[in-house]
Amino acid sequence: MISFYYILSFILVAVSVYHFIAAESPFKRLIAVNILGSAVFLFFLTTSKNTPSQNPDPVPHALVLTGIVVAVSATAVGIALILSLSKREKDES
Amino acid sequence: MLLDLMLGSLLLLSALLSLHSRNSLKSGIFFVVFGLLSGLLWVRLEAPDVAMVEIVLGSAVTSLLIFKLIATARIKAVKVHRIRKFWAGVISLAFLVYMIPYLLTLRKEQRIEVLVFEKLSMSGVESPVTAVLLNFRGYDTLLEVGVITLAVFGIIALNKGDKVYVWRDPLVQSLSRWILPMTVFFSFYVTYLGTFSVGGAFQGGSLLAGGLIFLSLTGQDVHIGESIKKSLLLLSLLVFCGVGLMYAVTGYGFLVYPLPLSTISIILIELSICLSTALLLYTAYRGKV
Amino acid sequence: MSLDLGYLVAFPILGGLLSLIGRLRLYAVFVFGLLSCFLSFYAFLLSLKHGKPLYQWVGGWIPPLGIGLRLDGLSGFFLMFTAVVFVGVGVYSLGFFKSAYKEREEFFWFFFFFLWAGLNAFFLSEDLFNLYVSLEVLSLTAGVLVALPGHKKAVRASLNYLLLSLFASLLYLFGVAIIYASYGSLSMHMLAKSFSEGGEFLYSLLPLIVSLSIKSALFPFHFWLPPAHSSTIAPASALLSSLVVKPPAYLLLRVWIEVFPKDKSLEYVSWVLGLLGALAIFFGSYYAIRQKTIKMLLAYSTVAQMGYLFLIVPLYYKAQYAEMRTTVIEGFTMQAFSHALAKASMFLASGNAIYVSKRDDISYMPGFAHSHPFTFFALFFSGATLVGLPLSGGFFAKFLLIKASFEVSMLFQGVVLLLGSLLAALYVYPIWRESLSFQPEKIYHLPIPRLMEVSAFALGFVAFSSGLVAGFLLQALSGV
Amino acid sequence: MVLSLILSSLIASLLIAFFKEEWYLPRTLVNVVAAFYKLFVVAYLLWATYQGRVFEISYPMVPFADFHLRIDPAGLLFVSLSSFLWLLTTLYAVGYLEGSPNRRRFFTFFNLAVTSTMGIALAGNMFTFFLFYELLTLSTYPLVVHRGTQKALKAGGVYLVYTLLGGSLFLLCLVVLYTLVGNGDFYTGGNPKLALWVEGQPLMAEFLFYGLFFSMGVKAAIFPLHGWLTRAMVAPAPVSALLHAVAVVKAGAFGVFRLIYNLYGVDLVQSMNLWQLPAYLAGFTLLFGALMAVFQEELKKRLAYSTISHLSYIFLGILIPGQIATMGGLLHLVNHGIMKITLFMCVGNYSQAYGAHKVREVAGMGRLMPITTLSLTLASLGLSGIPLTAGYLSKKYLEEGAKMAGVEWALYLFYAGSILSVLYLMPIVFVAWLGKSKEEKRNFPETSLLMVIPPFITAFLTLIFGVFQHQKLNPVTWVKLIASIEYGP
Repeated sequence: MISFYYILSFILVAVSVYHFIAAESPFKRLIAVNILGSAVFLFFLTTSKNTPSQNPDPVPHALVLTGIVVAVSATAVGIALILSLSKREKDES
Repeated sequence: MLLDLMLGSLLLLSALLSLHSRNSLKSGIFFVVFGLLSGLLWVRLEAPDVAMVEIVLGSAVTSLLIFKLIATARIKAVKVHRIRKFWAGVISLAFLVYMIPYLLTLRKEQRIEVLVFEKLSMSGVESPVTAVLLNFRGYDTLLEVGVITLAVFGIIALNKGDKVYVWRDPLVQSLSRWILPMTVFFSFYVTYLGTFSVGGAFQGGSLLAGGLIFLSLTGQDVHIGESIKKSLLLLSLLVFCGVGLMYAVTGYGFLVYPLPLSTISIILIELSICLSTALLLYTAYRGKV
Repeated sequence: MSLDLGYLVAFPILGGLLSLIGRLRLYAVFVFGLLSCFLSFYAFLLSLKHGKPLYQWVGGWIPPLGIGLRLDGLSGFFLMFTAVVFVGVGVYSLGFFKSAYKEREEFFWFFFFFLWAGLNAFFLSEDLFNLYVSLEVLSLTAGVLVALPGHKKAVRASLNYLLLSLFASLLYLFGVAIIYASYGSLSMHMLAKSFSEGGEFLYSLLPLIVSLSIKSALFPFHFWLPPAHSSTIAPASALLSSLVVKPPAYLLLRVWIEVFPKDKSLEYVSWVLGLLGALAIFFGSYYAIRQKTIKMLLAYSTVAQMGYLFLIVPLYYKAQYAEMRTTVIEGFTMQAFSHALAKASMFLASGNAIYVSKRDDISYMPGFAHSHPFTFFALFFSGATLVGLPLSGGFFAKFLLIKASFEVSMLFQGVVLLLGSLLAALYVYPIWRESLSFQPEKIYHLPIPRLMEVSAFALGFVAFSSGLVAGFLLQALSGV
Repeated sequence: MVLSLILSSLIASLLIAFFKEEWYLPRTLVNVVAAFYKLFVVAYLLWATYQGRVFEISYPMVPFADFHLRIDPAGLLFVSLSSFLWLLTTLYAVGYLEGSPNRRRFFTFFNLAVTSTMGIALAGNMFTFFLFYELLTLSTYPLVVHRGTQKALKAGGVYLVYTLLGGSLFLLCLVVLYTLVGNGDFYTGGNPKLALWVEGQPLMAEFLFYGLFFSMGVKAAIFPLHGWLTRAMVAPAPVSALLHAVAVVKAGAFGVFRLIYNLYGVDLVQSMNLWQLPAYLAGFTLLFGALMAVFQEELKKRLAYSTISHLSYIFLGILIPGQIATMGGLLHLVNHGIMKITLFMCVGNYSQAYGAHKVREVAGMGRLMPITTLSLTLASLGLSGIPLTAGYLSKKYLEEGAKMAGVEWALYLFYAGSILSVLYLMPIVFVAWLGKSKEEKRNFPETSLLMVIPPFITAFLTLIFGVFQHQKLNPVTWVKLIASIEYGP
């Protein structure tokens, strides 16, 4: 199961890398970045299961929690930038 | 195992659909689905705290922001050249090839978890995740709170004088009267829950933010003065830094909570994070103070 | 003598928070600016005196559980010159916002202090995940600073930068996750013990290195830099171009010399980076020479100058002997230091040029030598530093690096370094020429606010004359 | 003591940078006080060094090389020459630039250039030498383009191209020196570590020598590298006078002296025959410069080519083995400096007072500006090597040295050079005295006194040094001391 999740996360990383490079709009690029984030978090959380003991390792949980909050903050700024850009473009035309 | 497979393939499918669809709205909807599915997946991976954050923050708040974007901005798509697509494909495939041998190296590793459970009693809280988040790696969280504050003030600086989107529906209007008190109560409960079980400040704060955003959709606003709002936005960082510095000045060291005071310090910080996060996310949504 | 390293992060943050309160703004800027500067210098002197690295476990938890902060000569040096640049740019901004972009001052100081906190956190941290959070602080702050003028060009540059930077951050996190999965620790000094030849850490190499290259605008990932650094206001450009690109290269040096074991595949990787660095020097300089506007020129020059920091990566691998290693570290640090100061000074002086002439073209550059001697001196000294003429710090950097590369018979590096400084002369020359040229229509007698002139001059002058005290400064690095 | 030589002009430079443009008096005061102070220190050092005292100062700058300043007789020779001429040129410049803009910038960089010259003279190792050598490039660039005209900017660009390329070559050689040899200190009689290394790597040593020679040659304007000097004549007269006749070009010549006598050592240079190729080149430059000078209409260009030619005298003196030749070379370094600065100042006076830039435009100047023309005449006679002048003395030593070393061709070149000197200098003198001009004679003084007196003093010195050959205060004494040290008693 662990390897399945690892493979899944690698595929998700690959997909989002592809779409980040070949995105047709900043919006898509933003989504690709978010999916990349989820893929990395998936990898991280899977490692927390990969221990000999019963309990999963809580450290990756805390790290991913931090990661999600950071990613959401950055996404919010990205969205604000896209909004502001489209407003500037609208003002011009 | 079957469940894992299904969940995994659905996750991948939603990601692909979200990335492939030309329509922004579709793409946004599939992204929300992706967020919810990944939340489920985190539960499956025995990470309920993360799942909670993912659902309330990662999918709920993000999707609100994304839908606001889709509703207000015209997203221009440019044609992507074939060569670019080709190279993108080559790069991502190369990455996959590079990572395949990694799967052969997997072995179960003894890690920090033993240490975490060993020291849990000295952290002042009972939930291991909260212990890591606010005590063992509290410094990370301080910077993380810094990141949210930073992001929100960045948004404010960028969008001076944006219009606020209003949802005028009588049902929504009357619902909002019930929802807000409930979310206030619930969010503080979740925050408190974080000290010994699943829950925490970010989850609580995001919940409260959801309530506030709902309120804002009905055309209302939180009626407190701008300066108070501003100071509430900064509250968590001020409290976090203040507590850290207090112990540094008194000789314990930066963010070193002496044992008898650790619980109260953590709860104080958690409450302030909950309040500020709520207001910060709400402000991020509105785009102004 | 002791110092809680947490102060170095907490005080700038507090300064940033208090600067948002309108009435307190100037007091907050003065008090916390001076305090942070004092702390950085104190930390530098401490590292100088102590010689060995000083570790602090934040929260009292020893790694792998907690997060370690490390103050040694290298991080002390970086803290020190970060503070110098911040003070210079801060003084400049006090004058700048009196004359232009008044409405932006409200938030500028907030980001100013957060950038400082982020840099301090980055240079001190020895925990890979904590470095990720610091990187995010940096990229968000930088993103907002790019968009600060609010016009379309700036917003677009900021958006492109931010997305790419987020992408790179997540790649970095992916690399960190791979390391954590196999070694169960995030602390660099612990990882140094557990990394072994051919270990799993090699899988983290690709994401880590790509991510760091994107963040420090290594060729061919440099395309985001020129628009981002050239479209914003002068003090923000100065901070971004002089400081924000440095941390990734710093981390690469750290990881390479302190954590990575000897491994054949690392040697290949180091050569790839070295070649890319050489290409960055050539292409960056080439594009800088071809630019028509001064800010774009300076931005491309940053690409070229960052190339030096990657050109020498093969030396990290070769630097087997302790003495050689010190030389490489010294050259690296001197280059980062003198480029930071000189580039900040150049950008500030270019802000002065735009202030008087309202134009950005090099051919319309005011004849500062005939009207504003201090701005001219700033351009002159910082230009000489970029070229690497003695006595500047840039000269010492190049000298040390050329010497180091000749010692391990890597003639390629040495020759590229030499050519690079000649190319730098080619793009600095038009700036000198235009500011010295006497054409009545290009001489403006509009007085520039004194703070704006003096800060630009001071940074350039310090960058140039730092060579005189190079011996003293470099002492700090002997214990790394 | 050592530091105060450097600091006196450095502090003056920094102070003036902060003075306002209008502060005429404080600026002049700082300039003059610093120059006098330096001269005073030099006088003391001359006395003390003659007594055999050694002054040095060093501190580690980089792990493998110190910042090392040291006073030895050779360095002191260059120091005294440039600090004496600095005082005169400063006075001259105050008069010359009166009322013109940007004097603050001018004196800042002027004093910085003098500081670098001092550093070059006092450097105790190649590393320190290089630092100041490049600083000299940097500080003279703004002086060359001082006026900011298109022509000046173009000349400045050419100057930078030459000096930066030379500087890169120098840097490369320096790295080789410090990497392979590991030591670039100057010793009397040559660096022993280098001598050891040369035995193992004779070919590399040869390349290093030529590399260093050519990187010095750029500043000393030796044949294929002379292009910048004639163009740099667009600079204001004091700059041409002090820097392009004395400080910069002689820094190159002095560097070659250090290279041969204190780094490689005379014996090594002789045994490896390293001196021959540079000597041929210098010989060619001697003839080439003199021939070119004859055909120049513009006064400053003619003087510039003359400088190129006369630097080769110095080079030949330094390169040709033998005590007497060395003495001749060093003596010419001093004498040529004194005479050439006189000529430049006089030419500057002509152009300042009557706008005369070309040879035929100086017609009648003997009547209009008698003192200036008298100074010009004395210096011209000196440069042509007429007996009873300083120029005669140094040429005498040079010729004797060439004869003793058996370098016949150099001897003939010296003769040819003297004849050509007469050919390109005397027309100026004749035209000035005998030509007729329509200009009205002005009242005495001819122009600002500050501009008349300095060239007169130097012209007078030309005569004094020539007549009183055996006085203790004659540079000959000092040059003998240097030669006896370098060659051993």
